[in-house]
Amino acid sequence: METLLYLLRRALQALVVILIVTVVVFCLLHALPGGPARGILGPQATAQQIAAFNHEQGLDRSLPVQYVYYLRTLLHGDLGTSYTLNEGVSQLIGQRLPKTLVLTVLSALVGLLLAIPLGMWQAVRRNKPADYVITTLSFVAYSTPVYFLGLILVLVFTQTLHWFPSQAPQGDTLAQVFADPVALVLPVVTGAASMVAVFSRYMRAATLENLSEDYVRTARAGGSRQGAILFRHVFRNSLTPVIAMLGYYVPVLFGGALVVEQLFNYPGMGLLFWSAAQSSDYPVLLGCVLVISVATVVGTLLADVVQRVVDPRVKAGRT
Amino acid sequence: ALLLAGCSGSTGSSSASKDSINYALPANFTPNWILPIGTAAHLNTNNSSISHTLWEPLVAYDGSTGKIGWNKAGSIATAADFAADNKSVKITLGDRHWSDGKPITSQDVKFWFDLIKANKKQWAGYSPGQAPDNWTSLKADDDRHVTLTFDKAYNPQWMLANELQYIIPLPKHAWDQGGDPVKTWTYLNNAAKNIGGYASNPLWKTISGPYGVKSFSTAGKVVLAANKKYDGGEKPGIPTVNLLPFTTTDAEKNALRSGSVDYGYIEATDLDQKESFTARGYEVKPWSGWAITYMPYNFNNPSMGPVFKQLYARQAIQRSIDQTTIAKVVFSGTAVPGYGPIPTGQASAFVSQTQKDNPYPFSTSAARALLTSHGWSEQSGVMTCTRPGSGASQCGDGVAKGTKFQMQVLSQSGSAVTDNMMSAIQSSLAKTGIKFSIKTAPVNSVLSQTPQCTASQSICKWQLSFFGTAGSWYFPAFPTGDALFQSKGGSNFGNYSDAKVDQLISASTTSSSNQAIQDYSASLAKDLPVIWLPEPDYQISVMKKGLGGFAQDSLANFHPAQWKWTS
Amino acid sequence: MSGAEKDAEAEAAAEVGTAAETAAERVLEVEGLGVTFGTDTGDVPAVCDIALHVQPGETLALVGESGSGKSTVALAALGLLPGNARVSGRITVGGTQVVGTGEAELARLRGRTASMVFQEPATALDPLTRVGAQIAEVIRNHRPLSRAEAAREAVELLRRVGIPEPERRASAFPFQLSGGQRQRVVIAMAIANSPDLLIADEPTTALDVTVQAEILDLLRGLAADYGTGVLLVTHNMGVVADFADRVAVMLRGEIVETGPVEQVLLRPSHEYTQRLLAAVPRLALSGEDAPEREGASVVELRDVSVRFGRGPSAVQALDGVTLDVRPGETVGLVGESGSGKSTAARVALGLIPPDAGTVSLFGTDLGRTRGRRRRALLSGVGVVFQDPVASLDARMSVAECVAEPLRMHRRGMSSADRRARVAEVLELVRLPKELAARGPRELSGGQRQRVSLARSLVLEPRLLVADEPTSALDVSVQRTVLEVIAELQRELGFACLFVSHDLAVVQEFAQRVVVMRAGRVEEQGPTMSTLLRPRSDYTRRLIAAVPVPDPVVQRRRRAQERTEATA
Amino acid sequence: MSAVLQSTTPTAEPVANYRLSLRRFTRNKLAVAGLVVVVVFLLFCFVGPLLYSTDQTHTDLHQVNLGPSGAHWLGTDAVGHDEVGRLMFGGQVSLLVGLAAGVLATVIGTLWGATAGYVGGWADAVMMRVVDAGIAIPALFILLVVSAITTPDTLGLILVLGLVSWLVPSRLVRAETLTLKSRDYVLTLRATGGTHGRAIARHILPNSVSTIVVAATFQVADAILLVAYVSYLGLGVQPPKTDWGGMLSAGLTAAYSGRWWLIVPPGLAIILVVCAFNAIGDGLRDAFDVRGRG
Ligand SMILES: Nc1ncnc2c1ncn2[C@@H]1O[C@H](COP(=O)(O)OP(=O)(O)OP(=O)(O)O)[C@@H](O)[C@H]1O
Ligand SMILES: Nc1ncnc2c1ncn2[C@@H]1O[C@H](COP(=O)(O)OP(=O)(O)OP(=O)(O)O)[C@@H](O)[C@H]1O
Ligand SMILES: [Mg+2]
Ligand SMILES: [Mg+2]
Repeated sequence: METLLYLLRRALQALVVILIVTVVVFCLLHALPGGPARGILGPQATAQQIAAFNHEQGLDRSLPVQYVYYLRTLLHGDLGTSYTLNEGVSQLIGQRLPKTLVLTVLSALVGLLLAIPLGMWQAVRRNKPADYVITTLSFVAYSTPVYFLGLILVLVFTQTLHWFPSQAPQGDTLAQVFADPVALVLPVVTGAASMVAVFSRYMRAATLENLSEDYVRTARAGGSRQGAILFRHVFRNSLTPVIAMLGYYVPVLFGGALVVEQLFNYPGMGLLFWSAAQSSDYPVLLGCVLVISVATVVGTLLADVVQRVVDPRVKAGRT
Repeated sequence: ALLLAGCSGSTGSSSASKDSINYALPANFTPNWILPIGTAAHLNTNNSSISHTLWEPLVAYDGSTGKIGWNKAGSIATAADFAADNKSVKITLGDRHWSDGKPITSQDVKFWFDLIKANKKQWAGYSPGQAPDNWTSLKADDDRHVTLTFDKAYNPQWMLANELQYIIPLPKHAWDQGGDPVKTWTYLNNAAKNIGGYASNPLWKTISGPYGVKSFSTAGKVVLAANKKYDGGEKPGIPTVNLLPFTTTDAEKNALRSGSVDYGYIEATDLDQKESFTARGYEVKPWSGWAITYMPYNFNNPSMGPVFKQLYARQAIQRSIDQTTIAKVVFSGTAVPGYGPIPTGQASAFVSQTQKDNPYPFSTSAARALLTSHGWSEQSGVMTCTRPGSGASQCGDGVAKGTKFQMQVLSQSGSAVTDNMMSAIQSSLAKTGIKFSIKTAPVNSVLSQTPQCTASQSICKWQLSFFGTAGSWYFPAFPTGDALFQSKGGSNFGNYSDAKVDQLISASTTSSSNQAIQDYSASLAKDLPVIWLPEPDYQISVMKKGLGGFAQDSLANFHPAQWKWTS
Repeated sequence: MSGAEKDAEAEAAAEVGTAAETAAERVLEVEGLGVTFGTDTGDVPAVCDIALHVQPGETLALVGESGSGKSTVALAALGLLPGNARVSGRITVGGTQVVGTGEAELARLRGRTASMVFQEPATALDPLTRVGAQIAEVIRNHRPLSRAEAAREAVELLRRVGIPEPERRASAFPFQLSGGQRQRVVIAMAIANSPDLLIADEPTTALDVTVQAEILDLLRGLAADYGTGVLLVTHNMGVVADFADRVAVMLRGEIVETGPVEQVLLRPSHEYTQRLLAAVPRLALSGEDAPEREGASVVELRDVSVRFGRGPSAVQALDGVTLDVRPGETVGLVGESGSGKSTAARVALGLIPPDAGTVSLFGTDLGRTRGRRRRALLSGVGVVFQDPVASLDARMSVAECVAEPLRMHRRGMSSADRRARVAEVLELVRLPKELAARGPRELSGGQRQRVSLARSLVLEPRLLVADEPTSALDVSVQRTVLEVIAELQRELGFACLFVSHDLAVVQEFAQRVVVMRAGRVEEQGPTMSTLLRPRSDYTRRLIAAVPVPDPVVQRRRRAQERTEATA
Repeated sequence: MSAVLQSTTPTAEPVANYRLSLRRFTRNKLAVAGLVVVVVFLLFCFVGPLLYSTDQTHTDLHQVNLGPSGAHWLGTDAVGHDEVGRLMFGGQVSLLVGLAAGVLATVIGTLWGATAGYVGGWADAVMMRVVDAGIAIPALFILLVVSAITTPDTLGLILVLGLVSWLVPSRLVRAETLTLKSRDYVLTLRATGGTHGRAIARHILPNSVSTIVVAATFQVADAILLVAYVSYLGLGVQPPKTDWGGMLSAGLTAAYSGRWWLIVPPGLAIILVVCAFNAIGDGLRDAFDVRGRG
């Protein structure tokens, strides 16, 4: 009951956030000079064609009317139709999002699976050479622009060593994508690099903090070995703050996906977003922003919920 | 080695067997339309290339034979006989059949004609006053002959090249919805909005061209399979054609390097790696386009419009641009200097000697002299009008005292070559004393931000616009300037207006001699309605050795049926 | 390890010889122990040349001033000192040398041969692991039991330490238990493997007296039943008297006196021990009520209710509390932990707005005054909060902290005057002048609390709200400080709301006492009559639980209680 | 791209003794190295051009794509700019924009977060929903729109980057303020008649300084990275100006032509400087953090 109420309240907040997002995005889009018609119809288009286009897309109506109209269709689950791609935005996102999710979820998983043990290990070996080396490496991984890192990986592993193909799996369905795990390696590694850097730092800090907690001393006084203490106690206690950060990392993951998709010829949502921006395809742009926002909001919400599950204190409101 | 084999299998390996070919579509383009009729948003070059391989045009007037002309092998018509008064044409259809075995008849031509007449506003090719407005009627003389009548006499070459080329016989027996062209149009367009149905919908199975759709993924990969029932002159050379989409040119180049593309492209900046591609079994073949490249002036811009209106000022700008060096260095030789409104990448009978000779050769000192002799003097690096007035040695009408010669271009983003060219132009203009600032935006955004406007509109702040990374303007076969440079022309973004030019343009479409268009070429080469810039190749193609037997169509269409594995 | 095995081991040890025999008899043997902490600011020698021992079944109490090194000795015994500690000397636990032994071997020792109970029950347990599992972990660290067996045994241990419904509580998380229950869990962990030695570092300071008594009973039972030797660190002489067989007194890192409990507590030989004992507040057994004070209430709470949180997890911290403080009078607010004492004090200060009821300060309704008037009103208030660490801004020096109220309310004061006033007040609370320039972090807990007190007195308040102002002080310093407050009060005549859980202190310093329980006022009235003749059971229990620092009296009292309980 | 290497928990009690913090900072080798790197790059970019002067406003199409030589230590780029000079010139923009945008983001974030945290209640809820919405809108989108509306000159870039990256610091500062405002010393001040202004000025701001300073260094690192990213997407500063990100992404086209001097120097510059700021931030956090003793 309590949990339900909490979820309701959080969901309501999330709705408010998403509403703010739609208003801001809508206003920003329509603040763009020129309107999309000429860009989409090309230099050869005539004035008549432009007028027809604007009328057909409702762009000749006033902004609030358009917004209300947009919200109404949104409530019906309809995100509109792309100006350029001859498809509904929902279909487009339906095709592209799973591919991006494969990439981001895999990157996040790989990133976390590496970052968590690395961070803990660093904390245990604090200020030893190993700690310095990993810290330096994670700074470098974080500081390398994704596109630069991707290029280096492509140069080394596809053009010189020929270990991996230069393109991500080209299949349309997820089954096809997963059928080619070798091709997924480079894109996932590229996406995971900064994730490893960031989260190993988080984990290191959290572990250090927990190692100085009293309960560690209690466990030691009870005869528990260092390893057991780390895995039974410190690990779980350090994980909660890291989980809390994951939700806020969603937009970053999507941002990274854009570059990875470009580099590895993997047409996912990031790319859809980018090309929609390039071609002033408002409905697609709005749809993508909406999806990313919802993903972020849901991500933070999930992170909260997971935290409640992992950490019983949160539920009782005593942290 | 095992691993390697696994990898290349995954990326769609190059066609080792000669039964198929992998063709790289332009970066960031996904095919999404096959219906030969539709709106401008749908019928871009690449979509219509695909659609033309499914439904053969009546008159294929293009550059696929090596020079621009009528490719009869790829056309359904075998002859087009103009009446002596040039007011009508009688077209003869070949003995051809739809893939379902039914003959292609004059009714199928009329079907297209009626559809376009009734729905011209939505049609991609429509421009008021031109086809189908200037076609008064189409009459089916018999099953194999139609007569098309015009509202007045036209230059037959122009009519063939720029208007008749639109006509595509469509399978009336399969597509017609009870004889109502409006309903039929809507029905067909709605059906075409379902990309998923392109490979399965029976509508799209009745074709006249060399290929049919085998699969058409929403992510952009298209597989074409040879049409076994094709009875035209352009027999498909390769049974399966894979059209591959790429997110970026970099991704495409990586695919080329790994050999998974048979027919792709690189950028001008990559030409110094030509050897590495030839070493991998490729040939590098520039694909020149039938296009001109330029930067329109906004003559209605409140601050710089009056300056742009001065011919001497335009001359000074033009003389500050070193097209030869830019073409050689920035474009690595993949562009030719352009001095007027007629493409010069290909030899043609349309270009005037004046344009070829470049009336305004590069010289920043000459440019400076032009300005200083017209009342400008340099103040802290920027030319400033010190002698306003309309006299011969004054700045000219509407140019206020103290006006600084500084202008901004809104330039297409995403191309290193374009960026470098703009930097070079900026640098040489600065030497003349003209401040040139650059703002970049995606090409669509450039186009929507640099529309025709009047001085009082807020959108009229743009001064110069550039959207020509791959050429600003692709002409149909006959390079008239009606949309570009005619007063009120639909794509005359900067509102250039000159009565004499207007006259020359309409003469070029109606007179049957080439003199009119040459005059037009000379006149605009001298009057500088825009800043002329080097004309880049459409693309620098990279093809597997052994692929050949065809010419790259300078109208920027591709014709898969002509591709052959020769070895 | 079973009891039989243990016996075998003891026998084996006994066979070695007499020297080993004494070692085996002594579960803890410390000789020449020295510990130095390396810190940023240099080395801190914490203890030096300590020698002590504990025999089976015996309890050794370690007492002494705060910071004298008691905890350091306790931690050193189990090798649990933090990484920056350097240890010298010899520590033998159950025959094993501790100093210089590796973690792995120490882990075998800890929790089986010797175990430890820590002071702070709130943080001593892993917040995310169920308490049953934490106990089971200790069991399984040393005995080859299955998960289920260990869990069953954990429940048994919880029952033994007196936790009601142990089956259910075993699956509770630490935060779901009260402080006392948590401490019992820690004890359960400590006795899980029936250790020979139990080290308890202030096991009851965080608990209120009633819980404290129960925990001590529990430990006593263990020592009696299993022959466990106990090293008890505490500052509470009552506990020592109640519980210890022998006492060691520490001062500045050294042991200044050891001996049997009767000897040390009743006939102390060292000067420090004498001073310490003299300062211990004792509950008087007779006395007169102070006369009722006249005058309007300085602060008055009427039917105040405060609720924290919403929904089912809400806490009713105050429930219809009514109390007042008159000029010149000290009202003692007592009650068990969590009964709402601090909350009441905060409501009186206007820091927590009551959900129901009214608060008036100096006759004005605090809820209705705002801005300057409110500030003026509040300038007559001095505050000392419970937590000395959180009460001072670590960024300010002691002098700045104390001067802050002057800066706020005596704007006109010259800085020289201000300095003089600060020095004067520091002197009052017996803080040396040198401390003025230090930061709060560089002070001991007791010193910090006195800085807080100085700050509250600097403006000569009309009301002093002091929430446990002496909780971190040794009894000797506590006495000094409390006498200062009493003296100032006589001089300045301010009213004082004095929150404390120490009934003896309240009895000595307050004229009236308010007893709180679970957010309600259980009873209130003049100090002596209330505490000597309590009307409610609750108050009676509180008083009964206060231990007396006299082993003889304390033993008699306990015997009396037992007979009462059985009767 | 606006991720941060920031601790999830704000730094705890600040230390009064700055010398102590300095000592602890200098003990962190990476942080000291970071500081040295930053200083070296600042000198290189802002003092370097005085010693090694090159023409960065005019192109020279006759000197393009030259390899390193005595005349051009790191060769020339595709329009004939000397690469060393370009590195200095681009570094000025990258460093300036990074520093200014980082500081701007921190200032906005601090004000917003401190206000929300201190005022609390409704204002806090509303302000934090705005932050949530801000985090949920992809920064890329805002960058695209803004760059379409105005020309991103240096100042514009600073403003835009500052405006998209103040969210994380604002959350940090709010959390900090929330704990600080319920500290007993703030309560004491209020219970004895202190004003809100005094509480903020004397206690809350000084005590969140470590959080803010640490946030600022990470923010600067992020901003430099963001400038590079923005340039890669073609939204960066326009010629003749450039920045490291622009140089790098322009250079990437030459990756297969073996012209490493167009890629490695700007790439290394970005990585080194961003690493350096991260290391400094890390060092500062250790220096301010009292738990990090020993
Ligand atoms: N980790 C540490 N680093 C530096 N100094 C320390 C450390 N732990 C304790 N000390 C110092 O060692 C001395 C002894 O501390 P210890 O905790 O043993 O005192 P204590 O007798 O238990 O005091 P209390 O009664 O206040 O608990 C103190 O001066 C303390 O400041
Ligand atoms: N801010 C708060 N939010 C929620 N609950 C609170 C808060 N402050 C106090 N409480 C709860 O209110 C009750 C009364 O707390 P209060 O601090 O007044 O107790 P106390 O008598 O001072 O105890 P102690 O002797 O331990 O200091 C407790 O149950 C406590 O947990
Ligand atoms: Mg202690
Ligand atoms: Mg309290």
